[in-house]
Amino acid sequence: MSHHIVEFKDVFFRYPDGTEALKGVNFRITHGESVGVVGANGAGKSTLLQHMNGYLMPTSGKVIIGDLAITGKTRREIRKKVGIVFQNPDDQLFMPTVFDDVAFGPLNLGMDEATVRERVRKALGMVNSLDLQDKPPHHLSCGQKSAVAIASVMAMEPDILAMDEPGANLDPRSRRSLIMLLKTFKHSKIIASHDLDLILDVCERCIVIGGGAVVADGPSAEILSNKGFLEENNLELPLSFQVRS
Amino acid sequence: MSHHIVEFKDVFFRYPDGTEALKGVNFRITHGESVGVVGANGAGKSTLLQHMNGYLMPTSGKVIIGDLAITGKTRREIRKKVGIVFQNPDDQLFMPTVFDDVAFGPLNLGMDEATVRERVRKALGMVNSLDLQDKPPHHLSCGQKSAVAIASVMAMEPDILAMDEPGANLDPRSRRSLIMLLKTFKHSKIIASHDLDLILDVCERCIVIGGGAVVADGPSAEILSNKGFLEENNLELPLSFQVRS
Amino acid sequence: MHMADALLSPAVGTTLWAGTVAVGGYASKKLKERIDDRMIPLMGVLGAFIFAAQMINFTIPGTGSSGHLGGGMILAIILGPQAAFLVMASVLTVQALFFADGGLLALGCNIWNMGFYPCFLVYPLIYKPLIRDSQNSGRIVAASLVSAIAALQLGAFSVVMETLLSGNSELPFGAFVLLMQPIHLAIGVIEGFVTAGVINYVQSARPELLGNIAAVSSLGAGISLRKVMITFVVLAVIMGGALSWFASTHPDGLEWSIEKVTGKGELREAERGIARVLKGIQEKTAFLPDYGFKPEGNDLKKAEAASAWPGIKAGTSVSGIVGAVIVLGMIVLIGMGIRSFRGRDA
Amino acid sequence: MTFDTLYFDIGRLDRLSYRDTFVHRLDPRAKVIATMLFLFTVISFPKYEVIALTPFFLYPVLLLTVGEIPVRFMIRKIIVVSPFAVFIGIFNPILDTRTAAVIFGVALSAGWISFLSILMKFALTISAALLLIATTSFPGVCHALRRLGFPALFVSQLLFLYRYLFVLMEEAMRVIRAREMRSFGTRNTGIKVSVRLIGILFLRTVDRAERIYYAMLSRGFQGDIPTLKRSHIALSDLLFLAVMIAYLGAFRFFPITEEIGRVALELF
Ligand SMILES: Nc1ncnc2c1ncn2[C@@H]1O[C@H](COP(=O)(O)OP(=O)(O)OP(=O)(O)O)[C@@H](O)[C@H]1O
Ligand SMILES: Nc1ncnc2c1ncn2[C@@H]1O[C@H](COP(=O)(O)OP(=O)(O)OP(=O)(O)O)[C@@H](O)[C@H]1O
Ligand SMILES: [Mg+2]
Ligand SMILES: [Mg+2]
Repeated sequence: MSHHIVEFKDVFFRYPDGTEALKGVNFRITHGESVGVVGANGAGKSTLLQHMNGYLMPTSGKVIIGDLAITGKTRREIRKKVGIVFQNPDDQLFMPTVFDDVAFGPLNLGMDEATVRERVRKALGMVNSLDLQDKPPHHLSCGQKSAVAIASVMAMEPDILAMDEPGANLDPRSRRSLIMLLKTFKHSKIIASHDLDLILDVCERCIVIGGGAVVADGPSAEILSNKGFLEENNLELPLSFQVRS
Repeated sequence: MSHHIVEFKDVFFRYPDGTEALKGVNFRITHGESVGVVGANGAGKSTLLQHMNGYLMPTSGKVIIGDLAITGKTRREIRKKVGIVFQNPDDQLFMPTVFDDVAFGPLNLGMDEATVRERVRKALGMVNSLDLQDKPPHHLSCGQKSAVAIASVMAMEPDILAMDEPGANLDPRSRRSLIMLLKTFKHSKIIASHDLDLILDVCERCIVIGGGAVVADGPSAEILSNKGFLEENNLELPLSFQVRS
Repeated sequence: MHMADALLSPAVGTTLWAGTVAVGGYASKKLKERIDDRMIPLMGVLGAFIFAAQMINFTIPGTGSSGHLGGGMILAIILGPQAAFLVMASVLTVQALFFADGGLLALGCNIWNMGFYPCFLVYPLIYKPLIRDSQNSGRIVAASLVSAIAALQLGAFSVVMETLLSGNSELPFGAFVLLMQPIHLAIGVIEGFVTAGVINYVQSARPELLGNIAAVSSLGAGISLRKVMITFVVLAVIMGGALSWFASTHPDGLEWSIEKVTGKGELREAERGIARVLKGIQEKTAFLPDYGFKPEGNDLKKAEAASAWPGIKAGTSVSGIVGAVIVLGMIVLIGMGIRSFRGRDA
Repeated sequence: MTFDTLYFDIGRLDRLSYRDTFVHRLDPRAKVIATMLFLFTVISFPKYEVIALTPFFLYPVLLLTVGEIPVRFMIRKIIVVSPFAVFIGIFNPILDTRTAAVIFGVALSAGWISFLSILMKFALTISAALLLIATTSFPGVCHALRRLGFPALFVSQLLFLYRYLFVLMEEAMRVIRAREMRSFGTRNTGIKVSVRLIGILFLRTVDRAERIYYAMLSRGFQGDIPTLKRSHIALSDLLFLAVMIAYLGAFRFFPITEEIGRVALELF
């Protein structure tokens, strides 16, 4: 199924203020893979993720999703395939009630009412938040917001899921259920996080970004156990690998 | 030195909208102790921290810092002693440049220019951010912002340091240097976090908050290794205790 | 200063609602033609920003009292007139609903007073010509100051006119104006300085922002628009004036007809039991006849005319008071009844 | 800080609106229309009318009790807000001193009567507006406005305003606290620093708007905000409106209060 493929071909990106955030990123993710993106603060992870459905367009190079290169014309199509969960759920839950928010995507996809309701029910069920559906997001706790943000993306049943720091601010139990949820998602997924343990749990493959380029790409278990290399990149061993004296 | 003592005596707090966030919190922290505060999302950690310098005043009960109970009159005095670093560094950096921001507190303490400069230099040096001093905060990366927020509190040389989720959004190396920094801070400190490994590294003592009250208080090593108890409180073993199969 | 429902007459309220709806419809239509999608969340979030900014109080130099931002001018400068007007309208709607500032009928007036003037009059006619394309901070201060003062003076004067035309207040025009305008001069000066400060800060920190947003939306300050809008103001003022003059000199049309339908106006009075006692009291209390029945009491002729039937009037008033007490008592009882019923339920 | 309490008050009002009672379940459109009719009727009474206004307290009282809205909270809100009407009204007794009535030898001027009338209208209109929002969630009111023909653009950004009101106010509150924490009672509430804070808040707001826009795009946003029909006009809504109109009409056009008083007088 070629439409679950994500490919970055020599992607450069410069922010309008001149910051060179991506300097030649290359990788290819095939169907069903789950990939972690790790790297120092400011390495370019969020920038990279925002290229995946055309919020940011490469200054040069190409981003290909399925069979389509992202361009001004194709990005609307591509956004139906790629679901992105942002770092801050408040930015993502923009509708006044949880139900409306989760329904927003399916409605825009032109579904009829019954299907929309079904989708919302299913997505909220997935994150154990069905009882929140009539609440306004601003009365939710931080963790509940994150869960709903994930549901709002899941409701669109994306072919490819991208998440930016999904675990920050969650308490350990909620973090654990997030990990479970991600493991059950069977399509391609890309997760950017500083939580290397989460990456290790969820992703078989791991891409290390440093200074705007890919500095390593391989099996998570291998990369995330290479202490010397990790430390070069402002990272360290996942905590569960660190022997506590 | 009694002025480094923090004591909560039967503190209740209700938000004006009726949410009972604290329901009888009791503990006492003596000079030089470092204490971790952990608990589920919405347990009341941030609310508790905000009592420490009188942003929030108990609905009933007492908060005592040093020899003074916090009241409308004493809180001004107390704010000089207690430095709080918020969850979101953006909320804390309100001046147009890093330098101005870090200098804001010392200037308000009425110091002369030379002392202020010295303080700023020292504080920024502490978090390895001297070279950022002329930058505007909104151009910093997330981790850099956290570092500057810490510096802006450190510049006031507080007797007691309180931090809310200081490690979230930091990359592993920055998190590690934060841990080092906290270890070198010799006065009393209180750290609220979901990062149990960080708590374990920095704090000898740990207070578990659940439903607005203290449900456990004791040595970190002991509390954070009690799996059953932690799971009752939406927590889990620190990752470095979890054996990876 | 928010105009309040309680001071408003239906004629004035309706007129300004009509004006506001017309301008709002016009602004939405214009905006929709050239809007960039991203303006929609931006407008909404900036509306919320106005509330947040109002939380940041500051001390007014020399007075010790504190002030806060109003918002109309700043929105107009940043978003351009149409979008700013809509945002201001939503801000005031939320204030009317959540803060109960003013009320829902007065909302029309308030949107007009605080949205229309800064966005459609002051911004294109004063701010724009003063500032041109300059980014000089002194110029921004001067232009903001003049604009904010002008906008607030217009708004305050409108409040005066709306209140007086509604006829519920006894304040004479001169005194009212003397009361409102100077206060709003002070508020305007502060608003101007804060507006300028924020614009200048944004100018220095993120200059690209002002240019970008303005480019999307502020094209609309053309001449034709001005003419339309000025016509609107003039029309509204004339209409409001005419309507409420009519309302205050003639009794409510509907009420007239009711009087005709019911014929007698008053039923025959029975004098039994306590009624006789009350009648005695009422002779001592002697209500002014024009009270309690006909609309506008400041119309002296009517008062004189009405006094032709003093006895009936007085009787009406006593039974009126008794009725009012009974009605209020019943309402309280109903309320408490439902409450205790629910209490038992729970 | 008074604004803090204002903020929490709207939070409380907002929470009230998510209850589930008979009044809450009525169609928002019906409630919006009923409220507007109610306001219009109350305002249409002439300047010196007091007695005929009394029956209109029934409506807020019913909403209050059936909707299970805390009375004290509402009364406090009504008293606290918007002193403008009262401030202007208080001039009436001073300026309009013609004697309207002498009660037990005490002369009552017409000004007091019109002032009392203003106060009653104030209480009625304000409580009606507050109760509308307390018994109809804000999104409900917005959807009602939309379906009553208000421009989509206006309604969408009203919804955004509502959604981010709490987020941004909390943000502002935290920034204010940060300033307070490092001010140590020096009067650092000068315009200069405040303007900075507002400026920073503004920049962040614009950035946030950008991120929200991205989030919307990523979920297929194409310029229109789609919504599901959330309510259908039910029989109970029509009934509610009919009763409301009858109630307003009856008490507006017939001197029922006086009749009641007369009947009562006759009985004794
Ligand atoms: N809007 C922007 N304008 C200018 N520069 C930016 C912008 N956003 C990010 N940058 C810069 O681009 C670089 C990459 O930022 P990015 O947000 O992608 O990093 P990141 O890997 O996500 O970091 P973090 O772990 O802190 O989230 C950084 O140097 C950052 O300062
Ligand atoms: N401003 C507020 N108004 C009303 N309720 C609030 C407010 N802030 C927090 N609460 C409520 O108080 C309780 C405690 O919140 P608090 O922020 O202290 O939790 P926390 O332990 O810091 O959670 P987290 O781990 O998510 O940061 C929660 O139920 C929360 O919903
Ligand atoms: Mg990032
Ligand atoms: Mg917290």
